[in-house]
Amino acid sequence: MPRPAAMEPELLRNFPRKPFTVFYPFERLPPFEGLRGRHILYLKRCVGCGTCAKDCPSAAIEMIDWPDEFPQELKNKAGKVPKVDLGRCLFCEQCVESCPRDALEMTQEYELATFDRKAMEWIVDMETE
Amino acid sequence: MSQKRPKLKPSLKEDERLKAELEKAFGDTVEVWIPRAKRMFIKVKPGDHRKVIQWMRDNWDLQHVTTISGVDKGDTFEIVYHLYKYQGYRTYPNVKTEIPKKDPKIETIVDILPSADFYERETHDLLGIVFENHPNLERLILPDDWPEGVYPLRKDWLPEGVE
Amino acid sequence: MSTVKVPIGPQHPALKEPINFTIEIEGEQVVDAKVRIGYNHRGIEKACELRTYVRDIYLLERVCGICSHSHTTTFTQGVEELLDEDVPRRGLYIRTIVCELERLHSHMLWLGVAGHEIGFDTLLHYTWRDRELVMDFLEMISGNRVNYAMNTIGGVRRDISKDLIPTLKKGMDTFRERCEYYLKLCSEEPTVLERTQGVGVLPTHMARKLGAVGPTVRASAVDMDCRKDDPCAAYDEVPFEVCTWDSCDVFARVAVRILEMIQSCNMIQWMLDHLPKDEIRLKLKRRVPEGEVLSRYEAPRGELIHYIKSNGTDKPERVKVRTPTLANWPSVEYMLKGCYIADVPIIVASIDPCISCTDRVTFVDVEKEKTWVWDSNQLRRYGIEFYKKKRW
Amino acid sequence: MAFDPFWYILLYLFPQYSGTLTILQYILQQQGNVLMDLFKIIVFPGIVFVSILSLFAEWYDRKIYARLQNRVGPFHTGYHGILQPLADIIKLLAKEDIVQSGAEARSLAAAPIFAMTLSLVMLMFIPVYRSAGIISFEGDLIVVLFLSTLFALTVILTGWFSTNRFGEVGTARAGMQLIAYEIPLVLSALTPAIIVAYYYSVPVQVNNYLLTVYGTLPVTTIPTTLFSILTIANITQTQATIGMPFILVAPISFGVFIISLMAEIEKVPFDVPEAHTEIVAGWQTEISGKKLALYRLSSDLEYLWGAGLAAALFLGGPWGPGWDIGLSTLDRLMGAFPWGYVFGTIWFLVKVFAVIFIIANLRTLFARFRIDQVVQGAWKYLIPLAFLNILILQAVFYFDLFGWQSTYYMLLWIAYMI
Amino acid sequence: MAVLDKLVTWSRVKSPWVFHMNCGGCNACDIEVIAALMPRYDIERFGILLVGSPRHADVMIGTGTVTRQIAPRFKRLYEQMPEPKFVMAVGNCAISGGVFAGCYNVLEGLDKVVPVDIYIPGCPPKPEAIIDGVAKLLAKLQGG
Repeated sequence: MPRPAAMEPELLRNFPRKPFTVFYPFERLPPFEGLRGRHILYLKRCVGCGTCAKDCPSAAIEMIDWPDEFPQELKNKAGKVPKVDLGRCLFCEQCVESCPRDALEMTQEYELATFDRKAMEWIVDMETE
Repeated sequence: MSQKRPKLKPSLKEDERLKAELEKAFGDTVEVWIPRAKRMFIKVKPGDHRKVIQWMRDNWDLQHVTTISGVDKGDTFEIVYHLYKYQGYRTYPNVKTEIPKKDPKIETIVDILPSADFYERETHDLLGIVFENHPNLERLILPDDWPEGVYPLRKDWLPEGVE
Repeated sequence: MSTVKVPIGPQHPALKEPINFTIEIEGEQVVDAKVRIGYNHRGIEKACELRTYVRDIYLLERVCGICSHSHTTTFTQGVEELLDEDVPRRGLYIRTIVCELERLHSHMLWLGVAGHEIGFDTLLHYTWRDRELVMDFLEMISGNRVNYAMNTIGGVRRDISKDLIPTLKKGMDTFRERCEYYLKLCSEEPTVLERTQGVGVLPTHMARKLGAVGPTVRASAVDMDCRKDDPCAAYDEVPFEVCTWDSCDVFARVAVRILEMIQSCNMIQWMLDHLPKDEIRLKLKRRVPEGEVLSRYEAPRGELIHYIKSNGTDKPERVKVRTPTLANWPSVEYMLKGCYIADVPIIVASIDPCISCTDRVTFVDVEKEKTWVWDSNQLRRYGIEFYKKKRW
Repeated sequence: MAFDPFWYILLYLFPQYSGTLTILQYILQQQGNVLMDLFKIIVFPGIVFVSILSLFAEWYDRKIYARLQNRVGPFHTGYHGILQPLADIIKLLAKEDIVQSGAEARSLAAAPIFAMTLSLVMLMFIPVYRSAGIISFEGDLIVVLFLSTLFALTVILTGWFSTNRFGEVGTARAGMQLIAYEIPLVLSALTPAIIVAYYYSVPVQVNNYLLTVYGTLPVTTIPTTLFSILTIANITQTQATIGMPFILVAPISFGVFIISLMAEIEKVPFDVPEAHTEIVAGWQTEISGKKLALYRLSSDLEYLWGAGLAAALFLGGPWGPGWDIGLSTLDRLMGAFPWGYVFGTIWFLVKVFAVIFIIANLRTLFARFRIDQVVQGAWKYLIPLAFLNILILQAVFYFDLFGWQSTYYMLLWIAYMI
Repeated sequence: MAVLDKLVTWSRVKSPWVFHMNCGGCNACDIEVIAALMPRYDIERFGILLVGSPRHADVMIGTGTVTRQIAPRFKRLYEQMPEPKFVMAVGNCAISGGVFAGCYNVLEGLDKVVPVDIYIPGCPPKPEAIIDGVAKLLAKLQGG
């Protein structure tokens, strides 16, 4: 049965209410547990096997030679570490799942906007624990 | 303790009945097998697919074409008509037929089942199978300036730059 | 009076996604419509054959961002059937819960978009506000809002924790209340009725003949639903009804979708109550024995088919994806004939088109630029011809 | 020059310079009318005032629209986003202006200026602080309605000259909508005039009767001729005199006026000429930069004009309950400062924002109509409704349901007694 | 005219109108862009409006894989935007091709077609991440 302005009561009910909006950059909702953000790498655990690179659906992980700025005493036998291109990564967590040593993990950091394409091609965070 | 789910084994009685009906109508010209309930694969000779599909339409009130898959098997193309029968007992008859790759021509089924239109055009685009007597066999998915004679889903064609 | 051809798309605010319609109009009325798809080809079917099964899951997840879980569900259950393995029941239940949550978010999104197409932005804002609830649940369960990456071959990757269940159940109550409100609203608000009732009529016999699927065919009073006809995942254990509507127009599609949302809420609550204690996944081998399988699932937009043929390696021989939107295009061509220009967006939207689903195959390099809708020279020429023809 | 608020304000603010100001006023009085008119036209309540007010009105409209949708709306530009429309305009003014090669550049450049000028001129007729606007003459109601039609014409010209397919469709729709909605708009705008005509026809009838019977008139101040009813100033003044806004007399006309006003300013259920999802941005599709800024500003001004006209015709304009004893009386009571003007402006603003609230609410409430439904709606419902209200009023006057006639006879009788 | 310049910069920062274009990906990024406009995040707070015509826009949001068929169209749309203009690449498909990077018909990133000002990674990025990108872009605008 048509009833003109059927939405009016709903609108007027919502008008005095506090808006639903989250004022995002100034206030933020706590991220849910298990949110998939960018990776961190536990250097001590990584053996450089390259399973993560093989399983990565978008070929975002590349095994590179041990870089100079990484602590040399932790260097694994293969002498390789994964390099993640965050501009390609799907944040699907397949690499974390595939890793036999649990060396990769995902943080809850998702605000990754950059002005530079090159800046996304590296895991900045590494844990040496 | 894990509760294993009992294997899904519904009775194949209805499927068997339909299979018997088909075999009674066509005899040796069709080969029917049922991998699981509600699936039915029917292998026919290239010319016979129209006959079988028309029979199914007339006897089973089957109107729905789900899709048409073409598979490149080296020397031949396998064309699978995935049909859906949702009047009465609901099942999926898949009519399979093989045609030589050198001369990929097959009779259309659009006049029997109009909903095959888009799928035949799609298969024509991607595999280069010519559906004879199709009213409007023009490009659907590929761009208009796509080179003639290049079909992306054929196994002998590999796009450049694929890892 | 001569007819005028008007191209709509590939870039057009109503469509959001690239597709092209050529519409022949006479005044404000559409005489003929031709769909031209293919602006969204990415080459997924070909790429599937070149990648391993594990990588294919994530590739197929990105066939479409809205029904991402449907594609992985269909693919993984096909591969599981090829492997002849049974997935633990808890895994199936969680898979089904995510399926239904996805249906909720997809239908709610569609309702908002439909509101937007008929210029009812308030409906858009309200539905998307309520949709955030489902998005939050999906994020809680899976860790991402849109591409959940829940499915894997052999089960699901994450469990639903015990603390989450009461929240989810309460949320479903709220959501069902909202759905009931929207059903009431849409059947009462006269402007909505004006724009949806009797628009884009697809009679039952035509729907059957043209092979429409999903809510489109259910709105034409055909009770076709893969979840009932050929139960996959946990659908054979969950009680639910197939929703149909018999007025065959755009309003019927609105109603069917809202009714389905209500059903989905009930199903999720039932499944959360009856969640079995079990593992969530099996570790399966990566090589798949030779065989072929036809995997079906009722995606939010309709029946989704994956035809998977394996050859004994860790890469599939052929993956054929038939998305519901492709099956619905012939119906759209039929529905557009005889409508007004202003009804074109809502009719196209009424099947919930997912163009990214439809165009998934490779295409060759296009070097030559084509003339385009916005090209001013082209436009001027068009304009001159237009006036020559019209003479007013 | 007696009522010019400028001097009152200056004298009130700077009493120590009253001598100088008086001399200045004396000098200005020789050339003063011209300067004062310039002040009125440019500053208050002219261009500057209405421009700022229209930007504020846009912010208010957007904010209400957002709040009704449970959102915040503009927030980070100034206090609660109050400067948002201004930022939009400045940004657009500073942007590159593209004219595509197929368009008629000169006509396209002229159209927004034309639209801007028109909307400013239209606003000059709106009474802001007293019953008459800056421009007021006999029959200005008709002129202002005519100008609003011209505004729609600039829209059509823009769509036409931009030679864009969507622009053309938008233009055709704008034209169709114009034809459909001008009629109910004019009919409903004339309803207050009909009421005024009746109200003043009572004493005229009575006077004629008395003249024929007695040969003389008892009270000489009674008007003996019908004065111009199609004047906005008279309509507002009459509402003040009766002490009743015409919305109470003609509620249906008010509704019809608001609805056809929304069609005139292309707001949501009637925004078919620029329907976002159907024809990109309609007639605006090819407009960019400065032209778009001018169009935005002029459509804001037109919005304000519509709200102001609705306030003047149906809500009593700057007159409010309690302030109907006349400005001069009030000012005499309150001292030299023209409080009446201040309160008049406040009443005007309150009423305008009430009308904008109604329109913003209606915008959230409905889905867009189809163009055929728009035209049908106008001819099937709005025009008959407008006529219906006029008929009802005629019946009311015939049977003297308001009692104006009897009241007048009573007053005459009292006058005779005295 | 330093004051005027400042005023113009201020207005640009406060009123970026966006034009959204799907270059041929899945819909995930599109719905997240729209979700950012909806009551939960409501980027109209920043004065952002979604406009339908590139002529009105300041910022162009490109989402999805850039297929070769859509690339020239995108370029032409970019040329139709009046100066000054900015491009946001939202989602990994628009940044690098993402999961479709191997498919040869996909251009690996929007920056192969038009200059991109800001990249927002994610598949899809959360609406918060998109707003964060917008905020960063605006901050950069204000600074320089």
